[in-house]
Amino acid sequence: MNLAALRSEFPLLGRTENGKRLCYVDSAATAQKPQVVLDAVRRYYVEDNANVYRGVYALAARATQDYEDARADVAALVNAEPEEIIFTRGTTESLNLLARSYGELVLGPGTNVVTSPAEHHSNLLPWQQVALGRGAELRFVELGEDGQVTPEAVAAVVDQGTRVIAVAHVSNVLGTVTDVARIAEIAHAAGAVLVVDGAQSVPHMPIDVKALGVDFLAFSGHKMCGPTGIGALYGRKELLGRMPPVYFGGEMIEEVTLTGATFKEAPYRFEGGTPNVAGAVGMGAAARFLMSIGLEEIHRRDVELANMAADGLRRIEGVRVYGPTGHRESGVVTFNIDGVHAHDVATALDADGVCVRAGHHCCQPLMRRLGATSTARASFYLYNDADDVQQLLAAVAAAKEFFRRVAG
Amino acid sequence: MNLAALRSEFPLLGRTENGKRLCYVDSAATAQKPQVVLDAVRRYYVEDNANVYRGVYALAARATQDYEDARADVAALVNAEPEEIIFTRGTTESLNLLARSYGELVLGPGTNVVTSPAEHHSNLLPWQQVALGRGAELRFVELGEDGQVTPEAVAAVVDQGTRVIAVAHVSNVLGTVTDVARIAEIAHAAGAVLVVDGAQSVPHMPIDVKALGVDFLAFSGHKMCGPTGIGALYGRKELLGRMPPVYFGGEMIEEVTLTGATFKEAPYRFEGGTPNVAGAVGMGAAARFLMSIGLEEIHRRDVELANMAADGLRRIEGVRVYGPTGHRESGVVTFNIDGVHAHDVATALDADGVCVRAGHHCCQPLMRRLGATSTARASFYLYNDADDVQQLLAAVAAAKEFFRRVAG
Amino acid sequence: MSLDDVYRQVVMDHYQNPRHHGHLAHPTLSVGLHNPSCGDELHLDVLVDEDGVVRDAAFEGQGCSISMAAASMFVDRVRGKKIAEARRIAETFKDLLRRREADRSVLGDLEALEGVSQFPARVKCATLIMNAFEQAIDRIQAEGGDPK
Amino acid sequence: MSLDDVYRQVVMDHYQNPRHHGHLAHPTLSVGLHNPSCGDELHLDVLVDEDGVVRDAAFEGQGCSISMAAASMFVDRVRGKKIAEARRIAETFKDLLRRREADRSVLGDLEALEGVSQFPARVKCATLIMNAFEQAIDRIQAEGGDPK
Ligand SMILES: Cc1ncc(COP(=O)(O)O)c(C=O)c1O
Ligand SMILES: Cc1ncc(COP(=O)(O)O)c(C=O)c1O
Repeated sequence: MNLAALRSEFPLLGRTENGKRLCYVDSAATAQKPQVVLDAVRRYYVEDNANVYRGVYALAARATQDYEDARADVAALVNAEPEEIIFTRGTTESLNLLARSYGELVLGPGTNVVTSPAEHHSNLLPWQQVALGRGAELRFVELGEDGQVTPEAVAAVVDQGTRVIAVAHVSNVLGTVTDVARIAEIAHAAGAVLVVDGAQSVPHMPIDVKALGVDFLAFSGHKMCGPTGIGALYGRKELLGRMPPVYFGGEMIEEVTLTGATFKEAPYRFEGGTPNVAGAVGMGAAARFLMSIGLEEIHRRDVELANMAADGLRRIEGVRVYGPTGHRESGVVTFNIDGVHAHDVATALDADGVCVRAGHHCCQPLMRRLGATSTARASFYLYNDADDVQQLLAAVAAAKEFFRRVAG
Repeated sequence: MNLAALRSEFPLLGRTENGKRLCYVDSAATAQKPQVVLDAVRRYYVEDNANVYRGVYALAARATQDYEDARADVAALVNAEPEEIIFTRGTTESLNLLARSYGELVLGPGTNVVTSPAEHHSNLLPWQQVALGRGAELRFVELGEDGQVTPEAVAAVVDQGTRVIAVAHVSNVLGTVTDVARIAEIAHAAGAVLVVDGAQSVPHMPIDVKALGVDFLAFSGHKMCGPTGIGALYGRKELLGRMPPVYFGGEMIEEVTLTGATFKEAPYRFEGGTPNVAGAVGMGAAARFLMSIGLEEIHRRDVELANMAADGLRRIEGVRVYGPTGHRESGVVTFNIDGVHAHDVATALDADGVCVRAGHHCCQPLMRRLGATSTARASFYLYNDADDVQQLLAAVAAAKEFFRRVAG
Repeated sequence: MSLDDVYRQVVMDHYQNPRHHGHLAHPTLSVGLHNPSCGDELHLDVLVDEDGVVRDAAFEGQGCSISMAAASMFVDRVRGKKIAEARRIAETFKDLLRRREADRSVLGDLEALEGVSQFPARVKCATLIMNAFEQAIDRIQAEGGDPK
Repeated sequence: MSLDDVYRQVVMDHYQNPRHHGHLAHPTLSVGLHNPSCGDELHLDVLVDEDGVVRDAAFEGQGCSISMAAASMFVDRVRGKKIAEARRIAETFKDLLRRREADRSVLGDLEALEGVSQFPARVKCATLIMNAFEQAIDRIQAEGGDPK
């Protein structure tokens, strides 16, 4: 599919904002949705909607089949088995579920969880809180030159007490890519498991959980062109099989008495209550959509645009670009204009139709390290093109001039 | 709106199944969706989709406004304040969140939670597990004649150690309606709070949390014509303000350091991670839709059809109807055909286009009391009509004849 | 989709007069399985000898006509068969219900349940006994060393 | 929607030369507020006398031009005013930004921020100082008995 045709699959991208062409470069926050995803959700409601598992009638059987087909599609995206995929609301819930369930199993005094100061709050707080609760230690990896998490730095803090290593695959602030395959080896050599926050990687690059050797992988539907309110936790089968449920009621049970209960096997025991069936159907459709374009191709495009943008931004005097100084490996570019608060930058860009995020990006500890309370971030995805980069660069240059003038 | 026009708002209801008119009488499991809800969700994705709270640009401001408008619409449905509504995945998550958070605050040795043996697993297991975990007692109310939970029976087991009373407003098996206003008085007199499982009441009757005096109310979007994957927990403001978050990451924080964190106020502190924005928008649209028809009117129709169905079923020899022997107050009718397993009944009905649920309805303890491992359940909603009742009755009569014949 | 295709006379006969209903005095292994979506229960005893032959089997439970009839038919069919053969019967039956190609000749009475494939939600009723059996055999082979 | 409407000269002047920046020696109360969506911080000291007059106020913080300018303007405006009057100024300003009817005459320099209403996501930046002030006054009135 050529790029123009691809863009036309996304109804929102055709809009204008403030009379300007919409330049949506905030896909790291959430991605726009292609027609096939919207249609899959609608088709589900109009043809098959019923409660899953519970019904004996044909409609309910179709709904159940749709839900399980979606699980298989999401599994295929990361080369997992369908029964290794738990549907959740998103990355944050996946990581909370995991920290609570697996944390309960393995954490206690004398043990530790290794993570990094560059993590999104969603991969920091669940571990911080479970470690606090269970008297385990939370250890931090020293960040490398460009802010990346290196296998060497991980190895330096891992010891025999380490039970969990939890790191992001791609940083949502710096855009750095972590070598999770080598960190998996370090984890396994220490008898620990590797938890990967895949919120920014699964939508953007080919992932093979088996080849990488990751034990758990969390990701969100809404960042991969799927609906809001749906996400997944991949867990290696043997591990899921040992984990207690954290969430009770509905179809996750086997037998219930007034005083106790037994639970279904994974992944069902983790999916209490009526699931987000339409959301799962949409996420499955998004997975197929991404695979049909090819994750290699998507990654190639992200990287090309991000490097173009970073180079262009660096050429604007008074603009500071964060993250890798050399070649970028992901679609995320974070920057600031000297002397102008990122919020003011984002407002100026908004007036030009350019959507960037400004703030701490849910990474307050990392921001403190960067010495910034706030940064602006552009992030690219498969539907972005060179025009988006040009529009961004022109808007940043104009914003710089504007604030220079009014600060006169 | 007349009934034919109303039915035509629901695209799925126009379908045929196995060449038969679709008779969908399983709305207690999940409701069908009107066009206005599907359109609201689509409009959100096509016009306003962005991550909420986080963005400075206009698109993100609209997404945030849509989300907060939805909260206000859902609040209006039960006469709550917007900030008293926490968005969750559904009733099950609402009750789990509550049991964990509020349970942590008030439960311990010497305290007890009062509930009933007629509860859905989603209102039993969270309390059972938190009570087990915190060394509190789980107490059960003695069910009345028709299986109902009476204020007198509640008062008989409540004492000064009671911290929480948790009951369903409408039973999903028996269709009985609980007098929650009087139980709220009993709760408050004992210094306890009343938690109401409103999964089967909020979609079907006028609810005013202030007039009823309930402290917490849990309900699901998908059972009130809204999308899957969204629901709500209402909590009285003072109570929510005291509750700790149970779920960490994303926009629920105020300040995060490597070793600790502070959290936003309610309801935001309970909504970690990117929320189900499109789901909330759909649930808000569903709330407006129900209010535009009138909850009184919806309740009246449910009750009329359920009584018609119950009377008709009782007239079929060999059919047993459970629940109230007199006038029914809700749209739920549970039954069995003598000597035929409920699953076989549901399959026979399915062949005639009739969708009923068969099983334990997530109420194993109650089923044990009824002396049945499985029952069939028909449940009515605003889009059902007298034809649905007739189709159901004819199919049940035919099923009875069929199994009598093949059992030779 | 027709009810008569599912509730054949032989099915109802097995339901009403289950073969090998009850318990074995000295089973090699017992398994209890739930069909959580309906609350049905199934208990299976199997006796396997050193040559890997299913010497005897018996079941008990509560459930719909399809699950009980399938249990009766399956237990009847695999008694006296080698484990490998019994497994093949289970697999063949599952294939049949999922509308895949299947060698009906090994199925005996079980073939009468083919109509269940028209009712996808009921397939798990019909295959509950096979799941119990496969679990039992897996555990016997894992624990006792492979008795073939 | 125009940037010039927001970033007026007087706004940039308050941003670059904030009035009453710093701390009071003996505040009646201090509050710290976060704007969690951007990580901005604001610290406000207020000194209220027995007659319910805001004798003095000072702020400090890190944030965007809008939040800092609004803080400077607001603190400047309410110094010497009765609490009730100060509250009215805060409410009037919020109404203005939400495009409700508002009596501009009480606002002074704050009126220059009207253009922020075109950028709904920025309204919370402009009103952060009012929220801090209202919190401080609520707590002073709750704790110390109503000083009017
Ligand atoms: C009374 C009752 N409580 C709780 C639930 C659980 O609702 P959900 O599955 O939407 O979480 C249901 C519905 O299944 C119900 O009927
Ligand atoms: C690296 C990273 N982890 C976790 C998350 C949280 O994802 P969600 O908000 O979908 O739960 C995000 C996105 O905000 C992210 O970028």
